[in-house]
Amino acid sequence: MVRGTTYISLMKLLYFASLRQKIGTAEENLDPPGSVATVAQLVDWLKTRGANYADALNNPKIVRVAVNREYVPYDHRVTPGDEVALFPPVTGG
Amino acid sequence: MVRGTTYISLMKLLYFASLRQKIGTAEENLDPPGSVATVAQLVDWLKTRGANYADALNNPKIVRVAVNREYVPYDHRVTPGDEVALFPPVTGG
Amino acid sequence: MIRVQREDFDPGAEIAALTRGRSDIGGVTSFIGLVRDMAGGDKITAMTLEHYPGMTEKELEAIEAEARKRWPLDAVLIVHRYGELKPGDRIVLVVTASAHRDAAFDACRFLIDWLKTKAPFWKREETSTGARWVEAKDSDDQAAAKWEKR
Amino acid sequence: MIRVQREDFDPGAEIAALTRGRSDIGGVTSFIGLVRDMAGGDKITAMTLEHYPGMTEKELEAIEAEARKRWPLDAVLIVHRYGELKPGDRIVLVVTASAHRDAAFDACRFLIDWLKTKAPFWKREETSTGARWVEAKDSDDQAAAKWEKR
Repeated sequence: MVRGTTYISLMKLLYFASLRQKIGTAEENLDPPGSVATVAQLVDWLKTRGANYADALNNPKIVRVAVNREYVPYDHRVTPGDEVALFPPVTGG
Repeated sequence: MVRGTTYISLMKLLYFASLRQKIGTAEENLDPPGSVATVAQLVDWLKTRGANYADALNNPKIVRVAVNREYVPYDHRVTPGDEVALFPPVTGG
Repeated sequence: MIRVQREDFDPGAEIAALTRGRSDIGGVTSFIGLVRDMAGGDKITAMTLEHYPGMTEKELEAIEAEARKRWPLDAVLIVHRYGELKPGDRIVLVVTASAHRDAAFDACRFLIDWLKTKAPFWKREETSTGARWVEAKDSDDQAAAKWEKR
Repeated sequence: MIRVQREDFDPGAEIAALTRGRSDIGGVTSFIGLVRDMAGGDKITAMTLEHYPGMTEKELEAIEAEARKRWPLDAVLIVHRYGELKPGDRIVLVVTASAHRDAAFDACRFLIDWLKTKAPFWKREETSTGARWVEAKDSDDQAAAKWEKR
């Protein structure tokens, strides 16, 4: 299999609220290296993509993660095709 | 002082709900004997007024008393001119 | 504010009137009590609410004052009906408004719990097996007792 | 039933629709959350609510399902707005209906407490000193934690 050649092999990243503002985008399709198998590894890899990512994702205590629209812990596995959302603690209601 | 010769010297009795139905009147102005000084004595005296009163007031646990529109205990003093209401536990809301 | 009336009320209009033009209120809790069509296995066809005019208002005002003493409330409304009602009809409305939702919730529940054991109203149900006065519930006494200060 | 919408809602109409034609409901509790004009000593001039379309609905549905599992509810409604709001505007409506008022009260409070810590909404306040994202409150986490099953 050649990675990144089909749409399904990309990972869809969504950023909300202060994370969206700091990173500077709401949504992007990325092709993380094969060594990225968990949420924690994905976040670590994202932080290498630039100072904006490093700043936004610096404090894991205020970064919540949803994979395919379900809250998940940092050891949750991620795979190409997943929709991964990163956002700060929610403040609705 | 001659009791019962002026309006003010009468006691106004009000009965509500099941007590009103059992006694057969909603309101009456009475002139209890001078020995009636407390709510307990008033209730005991009322029970001598007829089987309907005795039946209605038989169980003090389900007779609440308000004097001049305030809940009072059975040892509360009553005097001519008072508005005394007797009724079962309330069931509004 | 308290009201005792024979007529129905409009919960939306009452809530709107309470918060109109105000932007310091964070949360509004309301409770509406309705006539149920069943009680103790019997079908209810109608309900009559008797009350003690004069004392009812006094008690409701005292209950409102107690709630305002206990919680920081921006607004309080109690509307209670009397007279002839049918299943599905509204009986009572309690609305509390506060900067904080905890206060609004606690006060609203306190008001309905205390009202049920203190305000002089009595319900008479017409059922398929005859008319009867509703008896006070232990569960209502217990709910009210929770709010007594030790 | 849950709804996520930009438009305002009419609490009275929503509550009426939920109970219309039903006579098995004894109590209806509702909570309305409003935009306050002050926060941390600063005047709020506007608020923007961002959300995660798709996940928001999923979370609200899960919260409603959890409430229905815990309490005997005849009806549940959650309406939550997003977009631009002003002080005094309605943000959220939670309505619960039950034969029993305890269930209606507990479920309503549970829904707003869980919604506040689980539904993916974020508030951004415009103040006289600039715009800022609202930070999550410990008190909201504690309120939600009360409902966690041990």
